[in-house]
Amino acid sequence: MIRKTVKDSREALQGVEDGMTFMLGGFGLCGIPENAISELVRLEIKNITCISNNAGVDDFGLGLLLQKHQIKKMISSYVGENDEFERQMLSGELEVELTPQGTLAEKCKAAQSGFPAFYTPAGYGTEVAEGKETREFNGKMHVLEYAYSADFAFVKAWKGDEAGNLIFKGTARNFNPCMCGAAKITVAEVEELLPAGSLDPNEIHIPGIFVQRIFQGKQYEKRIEQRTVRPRN
Amino acid sequence: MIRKTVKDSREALQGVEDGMTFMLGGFGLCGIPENAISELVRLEIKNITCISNNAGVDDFGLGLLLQKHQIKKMISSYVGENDEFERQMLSGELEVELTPQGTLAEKCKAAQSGFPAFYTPAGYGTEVAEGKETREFNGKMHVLEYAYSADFAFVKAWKGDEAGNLIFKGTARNFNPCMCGAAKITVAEVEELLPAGSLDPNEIHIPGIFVQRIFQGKQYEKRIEQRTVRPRN
Amino acid sequence: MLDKIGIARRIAKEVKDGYYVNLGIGIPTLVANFVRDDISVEFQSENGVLGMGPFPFEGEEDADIINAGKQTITTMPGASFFDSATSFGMIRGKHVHLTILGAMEVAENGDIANWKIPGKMVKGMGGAMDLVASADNIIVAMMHTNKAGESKLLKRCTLPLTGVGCVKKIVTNLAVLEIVPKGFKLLERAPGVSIETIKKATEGNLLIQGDIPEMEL
Amino acid sequence: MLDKIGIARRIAKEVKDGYYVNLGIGIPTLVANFVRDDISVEFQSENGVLGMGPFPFEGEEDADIINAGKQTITTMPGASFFDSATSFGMIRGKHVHLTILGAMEVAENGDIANWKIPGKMVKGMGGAMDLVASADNIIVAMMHTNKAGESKLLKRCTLPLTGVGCVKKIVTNLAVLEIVPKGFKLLERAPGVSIETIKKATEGNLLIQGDIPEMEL
Repeated sequence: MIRKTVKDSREALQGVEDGMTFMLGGFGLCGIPENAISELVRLEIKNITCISNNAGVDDFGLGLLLQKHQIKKMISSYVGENDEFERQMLSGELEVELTPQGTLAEKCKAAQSGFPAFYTPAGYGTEVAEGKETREFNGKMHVLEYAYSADFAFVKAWKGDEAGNLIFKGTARNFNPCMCGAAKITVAEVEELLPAGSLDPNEIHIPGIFVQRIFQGKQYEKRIEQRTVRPRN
Repeated sequence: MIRKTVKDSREALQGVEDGMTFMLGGFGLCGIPENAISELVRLEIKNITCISNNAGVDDFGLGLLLQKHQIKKMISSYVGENDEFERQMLSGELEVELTPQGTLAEKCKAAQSGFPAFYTPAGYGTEVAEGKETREFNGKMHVLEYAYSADFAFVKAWKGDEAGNLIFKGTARNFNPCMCGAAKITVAEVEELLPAGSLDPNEIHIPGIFVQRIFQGKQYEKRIEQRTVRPRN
Repeated sequence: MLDKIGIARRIAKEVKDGYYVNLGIGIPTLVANFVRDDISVEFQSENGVLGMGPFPFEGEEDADIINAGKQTITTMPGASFFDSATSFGMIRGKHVHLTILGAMEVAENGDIANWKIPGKMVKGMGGAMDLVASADNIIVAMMHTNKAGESKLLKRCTLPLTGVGCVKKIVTNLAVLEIVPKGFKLLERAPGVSIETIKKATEGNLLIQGDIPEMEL
Repeated sequence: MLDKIGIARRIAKEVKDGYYVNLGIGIPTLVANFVRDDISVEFQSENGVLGMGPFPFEGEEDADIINAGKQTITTMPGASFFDSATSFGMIRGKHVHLTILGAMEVAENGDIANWKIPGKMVKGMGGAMDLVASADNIIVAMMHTNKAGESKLLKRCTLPLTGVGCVKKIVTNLAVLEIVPKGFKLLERAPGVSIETIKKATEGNLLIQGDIPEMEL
């Protein structure tokens, strides 16, 4: 068994530098790598390019990096719910590349799986396809999209083991599995870190081969963005 | 919940016809849809094109269809261990299309996921790439491969529920998940069919949306091709 | 004339037994409340869940179980969770039978614009471009006119497009319309709404053939 | 001169701490037996398992747990199972660090032929074409000559290719060789084998620079 455990977020983020490109898992505030984000804030890493479906809210998630002006460019599918984001974007301080959500997921997955590019119908005929190669298959137009290239992927899982195997919970899965192995170094933080052999090999969502470093995360806030409930009777 | 259960293999295979193209899960004899194969033999369906990584052995798996001369064409990556196969192939009775294993898996996966084609480095510069479009990405040559098109996919899972959700066991997983939803109709047979709600939604390998019919399989032989053991001492 | 609830109620009739359905944010989300309970339907949310149920009871919210609108939800028996790539594989692979979403503009050729207004803060397209490019059966839920009273059913979209030639049906506060090669074919009128009213509110080519019934709700 | 066990033993020294390794059928499978036990290595089998262990004890065979050679196996703590597309994603995505496989012919430009002999029954390439096209680090394990005594290290392959320009290193019963731009660079001699013997058995361009040590096993 190849051991991937590191002590904490400090050790896990060794090697991050100004100007790097990071993938960050999560959808909204669900399943985001809270510990890795905190450590990026602490390290004051600057000029980051972030590949992340969303940009957090003003005071949580990637919003924490925006507050400190650490992000140079966001690559996302949806960036609402964030006033500071809007301010920096309108002032030209923050560069934004909007990508259809399925395309974003697949550009990560392609990097993971060694596919250089893929054809998708998403965005054909829209400004997203401007300047991109297009091609007809089975009577339908497709856009050629390329795999992402990133320095670190920061993902968050529910359970993990020393071998780097990961299991996600509910919709906190989202982009996290797609980003594992899609960057030079994948750092996974987990709610529960277990000895190798604790997880059923049938139930593993992401085999440890896609993960270089894993650590036990701390103090998860797991903030709810839209608390919707129904009456009891 | 959309119910996918059918009574047995007879009901599950309704609509199969001579000349159709089928995908069949399994690697060697591991994880093959034994009940579906038996039913195809019973129905005496002829001129079948089979997309399956292997062709079984003389008296088991797809070998049973070969014995009855039901297969017109095999699309596989490896077809050893089968004398009848060799006889029919050398006599010109059986057409064979050999495809690299990873390409075969991905041509199924592409059909499942609505990708018309993909670029892979596998087979570049070999006879597999003859007549195919090639292209360089990042200094490396790739071959353009197209998604398969099939009438039925026959897969075998370990556990399944009424909603068509599937869980596979061990390496009996292999090509089965890749073929789900990759044909017009996907028929899953399972060792254990459970009521909806019995499976943890986190542990499902294939969501029921990729399966049209599911049934409780019978009398699994699960033959071992190479029984290798070590001494106890 | 329908309100938002009425639009959702009318669209619910388009949901058939055995359908997997993706509901966009806004009016589409309401549709789930009005689907007949004698048919089997599963709701997919593109962030990675199939078999969505109602909102949780208070105190039972789980931060790890949300829909694409980031709302806390529950799941029904037979539900499953999956990653985002698999989720869009379901959509792109046409395993989802019906997509219902809102729009700012729809054109008579089926083009749709619903993600960007030049000069305003752009929030992004989320999964909308994947959904409209992939689905065979797309129903748009929207008001027939904007707040200024201008038609949202146009000859050509003026806003940046989300997808081209993809919308099949539109349900508005005034009417049900189908996109056909020559334009918007009027299928039904909202209760109490005249053909004249619909004509005035529709900038694109409106096709009126025979009697146009009032919709049943 | 080495036997098959000896070749496997020498190749085992190429397996480094932290490597994920894919072993082909035949001699490569034997390599697992000789890897130092003070380093951490995981074996991948392309049919869908990572963390393969030894063969099971008699009576503990599980038909659902096999390797790519269709042999019954066990798994080690930390193992995982996955589907074939994911498996080749690991390989194509260069997450597997080392691939060891057999060959019928290797050419001095790194071409490899190991799947087809014209006129003979073709069994198929299995996963070999994916492996050789994807891996950065490919070691070939084979006899230096065929049964007729003809060299298998050639100027150009004569058999249909499995992959082009992909082999990095070759370990035979006679020598360890590296593929460099000008041909086969001789690195080590098998115990008791002379340079002259290697020269005679090598049809492709053989580069001999300085002293060539005997291999340590």
